[in-house]
Order: sequence, then C-alpha cells, then structure tokens
Amino acid sequence: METGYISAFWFIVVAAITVPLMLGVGALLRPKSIPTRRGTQAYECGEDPIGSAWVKFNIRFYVVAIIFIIFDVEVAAVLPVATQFKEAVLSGSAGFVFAEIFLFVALLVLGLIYCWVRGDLEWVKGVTQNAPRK
Amino acid sequence: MNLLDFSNSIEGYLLVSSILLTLGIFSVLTRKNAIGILLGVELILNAAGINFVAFSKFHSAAIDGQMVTLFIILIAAAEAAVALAIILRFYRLKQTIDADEASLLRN
Amino acid sequence: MPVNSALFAQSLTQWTQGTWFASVPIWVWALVSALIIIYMLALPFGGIATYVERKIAADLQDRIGPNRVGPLGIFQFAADAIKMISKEDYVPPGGDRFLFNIAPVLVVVGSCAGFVALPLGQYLVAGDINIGVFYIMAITTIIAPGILLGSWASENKWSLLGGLRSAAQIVSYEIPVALSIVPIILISGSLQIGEIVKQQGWHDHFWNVFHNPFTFISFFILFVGGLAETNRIPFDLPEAESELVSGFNTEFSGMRFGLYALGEFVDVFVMCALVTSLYLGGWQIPFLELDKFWVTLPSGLIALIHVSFFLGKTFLLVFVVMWLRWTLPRLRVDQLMGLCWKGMVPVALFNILGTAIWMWAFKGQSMLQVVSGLFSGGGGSH
Amino acid sequence: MTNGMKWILLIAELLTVGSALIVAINPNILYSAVFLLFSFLGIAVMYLFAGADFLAGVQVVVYVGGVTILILFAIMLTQWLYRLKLKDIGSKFVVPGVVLALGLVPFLHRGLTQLGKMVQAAPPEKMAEFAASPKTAMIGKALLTNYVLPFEAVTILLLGALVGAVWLARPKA
Repeated sequence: METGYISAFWFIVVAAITVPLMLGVGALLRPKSIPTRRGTQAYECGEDPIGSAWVKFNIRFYVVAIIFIIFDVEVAAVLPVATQFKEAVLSGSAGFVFAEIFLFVALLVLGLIYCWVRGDLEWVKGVTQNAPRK
Repeated sequence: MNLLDFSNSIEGYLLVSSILLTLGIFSVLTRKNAIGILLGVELILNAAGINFVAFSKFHSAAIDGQMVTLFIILIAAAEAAVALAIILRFYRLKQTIDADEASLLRN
Repeated sequence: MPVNSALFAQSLTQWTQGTWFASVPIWVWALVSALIIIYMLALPFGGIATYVERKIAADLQDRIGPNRVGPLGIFQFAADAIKMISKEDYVPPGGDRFLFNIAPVLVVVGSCAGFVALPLGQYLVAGDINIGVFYIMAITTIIAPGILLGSWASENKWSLLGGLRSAAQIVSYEIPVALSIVPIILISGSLQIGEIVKQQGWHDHFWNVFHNPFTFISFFILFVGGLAETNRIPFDLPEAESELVSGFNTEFSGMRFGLYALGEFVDVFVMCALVTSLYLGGWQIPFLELDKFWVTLPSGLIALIHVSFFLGKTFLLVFVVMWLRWTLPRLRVDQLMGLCWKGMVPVALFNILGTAIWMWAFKGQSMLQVVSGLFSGGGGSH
Repeated sequence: MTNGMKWILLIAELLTVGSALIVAINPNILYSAVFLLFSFLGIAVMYLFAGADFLAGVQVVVYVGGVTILILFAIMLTQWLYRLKLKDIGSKFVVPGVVLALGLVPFLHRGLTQLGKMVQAAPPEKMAEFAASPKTAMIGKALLTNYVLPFEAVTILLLGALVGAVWLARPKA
C-alpha cells in the first residue's frame, strides 16, 4: 500500500486528538462555572424559547440533496475515464473516450434540464420575481 | 494464525462482511421505521462490496471485482435516493414512516 | 524520482546518509510531518487569519482595527485564544451530548486532513497520494455531516436552520467544484496533485488557468464554489449573524466555537491551496524552472523558494477571500441555489466538453504552446 | 505489510463491525445513522488495505458525503413523529430476525472458512504487486473496454433514478 496513506492516517489522528486536547486545556484553566437557568436556556434572542427546537423545515433541502447525490455519483464514475483522456489524445485515438465523456455530459445536462423545466431548482415555487402585489 | 494476520486475510474480510450482512438482515426485519430498514439495506450492500473487493485482491489479483463493487456503490446511491423519496412520499400520504402501516396493497 | 511520502524525505535522505536519522522508520516521519503541518501551519494560520481578517476589514472601512495587544495588535489572536480557552464550557442540557461532542471532531478532521495531499514544494509533500484530488474531495465531505449533527444537537432553532442551510449549500456547491476539477484531470491525465503541479512548468503547459479559454472560466467556478463550500461571504447564509445569530454555531461557546472557527479558516486555506495547485501552478515559479536554471542552487534553497511561491499564491487567494467578505452583500437562499444549479453547473459541464474538444483539436497543447508553435513556423514542438 | 499497518486494519475492521452492531440495535434512528457513517469510514479503510484506493475514495464521497446526508435530512424531516425518543424496534419480526441472524452465522462461517481455505491454498502470484498498484488508471481502462456497456447502463439508470426520485419528492404543486 502506498506510504502516503500513513501520513493521511497520522493527520487524521492528530487532528482528531486536537479537539479533546484543546477542550481539556480549557477545562484545566478556566474558573468553575455555575450554570444558571437563563444561562442554560436555548438562545432565542433572549426570550424564552417557544416550542420544540426541532422545527419542521422546507422539503426543498431534500430535493437538492437528491439532485446532488446523483450528480456526485456520476462525477465519481467519470473521473477514472477522464484520467485516460490525455493518453488517448497523445496516441491519436481520442474518439472513443471523447464519446464516453460527451455521453456523460449529455446525460447530466438532460437530468439538469428535466429538473429545471419541472421547477425543481426553484427554491420558492410559484413565486415569480417582481410579481405585483394584490 | 494470530489476530493481526487474520485481519489481513481473506477470512478476516469475509468474516466482517458476513457479520455486516447478518446485522443488515436483522435491521431490515426488526425496524419499524422505514429509514431504519434502508440503513439495513445499506449494510447488506456494503457487505457484498467488501466480498468483491476481498476476492479481487486475494483470489484473482484482477480489477474485475473492484469494478463490480464500483457498480454496487453507484447503484446503491441511486437506490438510496429513490427509496428515501418514496419514504418521504409515504410520509406525506400517511403522516408516518412506520413500514407496517404501508398496507394499501393488502387484500 | 520516486514520489516522496514524508516531509523533507528527499532532502533528508541526502543529508542524513550514515547518521541515525536514516534508520528512523517512515511512520515516524509521517507523524512528525503531521504534527508540523497541523500545529505549525494549519492551526497558527487559522489563528493569525482572524487577526489579518480584522486588519483587512479595518483597512477597507478606513478604521484602525485591533491595535492594543502588542505592536499593531499583532498578539490579538493569542488574546482571543486565551479568552476562548478560559470561557465557560457549555453543552445544551436539552440537546444531545454525544453528537454535540463529535461534531467539532468531524469538522476539524475534515479540514485538517486535506493538507496531506497538498504539495508545498517539489519534494515537500506529506503524502503525495495517487488519488490526491479525489482524496481531498472525499475527506472534506466529512465536514457537512459534522455541521449538520452539531446543529441538530444544539437544541436551538437558529442552529438547526443554519446547519440545514449549510449542509444543503455544501452539497450543492460540491457539484460545480467537482465538475471544474474534471477539466484539469482531462489535461493532466492524473489525480495525483504532485503530478498535476509538475506539468504546469514554464516549459510545459504553464499554469492550467491559461491552458485554454475553458479552464480560465472553470478556475473562477472552482474558486467561487470553494467560497460557498467554506461558508464564506457572500455565501455565509448558514451563519448569517443578522438573521440566524451565527447559525449552526450559536450554541457552541468558548473553545468549541473556536474549533469551528479554526476549522473554517483551515478549510479556506485548503480550498485556496487546492485552487493554487490545480490552476495556478502550485509551487511553480512563473517563467522559470529552477532545475533548468543556469545557476545550480542548493536543494534546500530551491525548496525554500518553492514553498514561498506556493504560500504566496495561496495567501493571495486567501486575501481575495477576505477582501470579498467586506465587499459583497450576502446572497438570498433562492439566489444561492439558482447560482449553483442554473449558473455554475451548466457552465462547468460546458467547460468539460470545451476542454475535451480543445485537447482533441490541439493534441493536448496549451494556448501558449499553440501560439509559440505558430511563430516558430508551425513545427509542433510538443 | 508491517505490524503497525495490520493494527490499523484490525482497528478499522473492529470499527466497522462495532458501528454496524450499533446501527442494528440502537433504538435511536439518528444514532444509527451516525454510526452508519463510521461503519462506512471503516469499510473505506478496508478497501484501501485491499488495494482499492479509488474505491475507498468513491465509498467516502458517495456514502459519507451523499447517502448519510440524505438519510440525516430524511430523519430530520420526519423526526417529530418520534419526539426524539425514536424507539422503533419492536416490530413483530424481532424473534424471526434474531433467529434468522443467529442461524445465518454458523452457515456463513462454515462457507467462508471453506472459501478462505480454497483461496489461501492458491494465492494469486501477483497479489502484493496488484494490491500496491494504483487503480484509477486500471478502472478507467476497464470502463473503456470490458465495462463500457455496464457503465452506460448505470449512467442511464442514474438519470432514471434522478427523474423518478425528484418526481416523488416534489412538493405538492
């Protein structure tokens, strides 16, 4: 296995240890805290919190995540093909690789156009910009 | 064979993957939450992926096993996207994601 | 030359032949390089960047900025660190303690571990992993779940909304970023950052940003996408002070907040260093290649020059990031998503196709090579 | 491979299995999702040690950066049903589940030890060489030769999944 990953391992370990280390130093140095009711309240601009903190949110976030994961996967799949392109160009047989990359781009564009036309990329649906108020 | 060598042998890999498979099946069967079932399915798919990668190294020393795992990962992502979309649709329909409630097609 | 795996490995093997240094195993060097880069480059950068940012902000707004602690207020960041360390440590009692604790770990690991694959100089790289670009893409994705879980565990509406916005924004802008890395891979045929930088020498392609018109566009897409991925203004909706009171880190106090802030600055550095390596030639010196230079310099000096050029370019980009912060207003959330999916993604896809056609048409030559080929009588000098 | 490396692999395997165990039995679905993330990371390390460097990257990018975020979003969207207790083990399949899981283990164990013996009896000649070689170019070549058709099929499948999933998740018009 490549030795570069040993470095990666140590980086991850050192970075992960940094967090408890810094918090631990703080725990040793700081004065003892006396929690008060106001102090431990969830911050809501100084008012008493209203209702649960775990609010329902816009399903748009979810649609965006779905579009993202499909695009992400396609990019990950095309990377190894992309590494072969230069070699193919220099050896004069780039047509096939180019066709594959073109197909990849075409399919992504197709998916994007579908989402665009059906309005999935609009954050606020049904509200046109500068719509006159009634 | 000590533990360290075992971890780096095909048997170690296969043991991990079979435990994952078992836990995945257990999860699929016992969860009421549809998302929990999806987690179990992900475990099962990953168990299959580990097997392919392990055999690609220890058995054939060729790339084909890794290709299959690559396709497994790609399809698993699509599966997760569609499955979660279905769960959300179901949630909107019935205001629950209890998989036992999904019984419209019964009878 | 084999790819070096540990910091200074090449120089070290030259200098240490026959001494006890030579017998130190490779993992010790890897550990030492991790300690040096994280504790002497990444975290101090994060600390000093806060001071520099305040000074730049003051300059742009015609103020003085921090000027009390030390000459020109230069020790302000140390004072800030002491303040943060000695502040009350607070875990929301109604929240989720476990998730609250692991969230900063995920954020710090995701940002610091990106340094491994970044070549500081020709032979100065902690680990030139052969899927380097992809490795950085992969390891930085850990940040998004970290922020999301931390915000969930805070038991606070602002935090949850900020965390959701942040996760949606990071994943959205991941796509243009990944798509604008693809042209570079088409050009260089490798995912290894050391190799990509090496090909950007003056006698080779020169900087990738000038390789062809399409890479010139995708350089800006990568940079702007990087801004959005690191939640910087104008894309700082997740921590918008005026509407979400600092968003996903509202309930993080003291050093916990400090770690988030450090992680963000380190992430900015990694992004800028990645842009530098992929598009601006990394440690390459414009118009000059030191090993082909008529004066043979000692290898230590060459390394020093390379590192200073790399850091110079990176800090220039970091400066632009800070400058933008005090220049541009914040985007609205629908504009943010619109810019990503309707603006940057189509253009990035177009760039991939354009770069591929350019490569095919000109046999992989860059603009400069094509032009110089025209002047030298059409003889393909490649 | 040095002993230190084997320790890392062992820790990764234990992380994978331990996290998977928590995924299966923790009643809190949010914790299950978080430990699924750690399980994915452990599997990525295992891929790395099996010489699949590119796949390890894909694993992290797709699963940790993609699927986990999607699952977390889904849990957070639907969580108020469970009021954070999220206790959801207790379906009628618990007993069959435990029985089936326990029944599978000896069966799988027997199968895999036999397979392992078969494979270990005749290890491929170029195993170490294969494991050490970078895989990105090999995968790229395979995607352009033997696996062109599957690759294109998967791309089209992904497009179909995008259209379908987006249609399903679309808010009411």
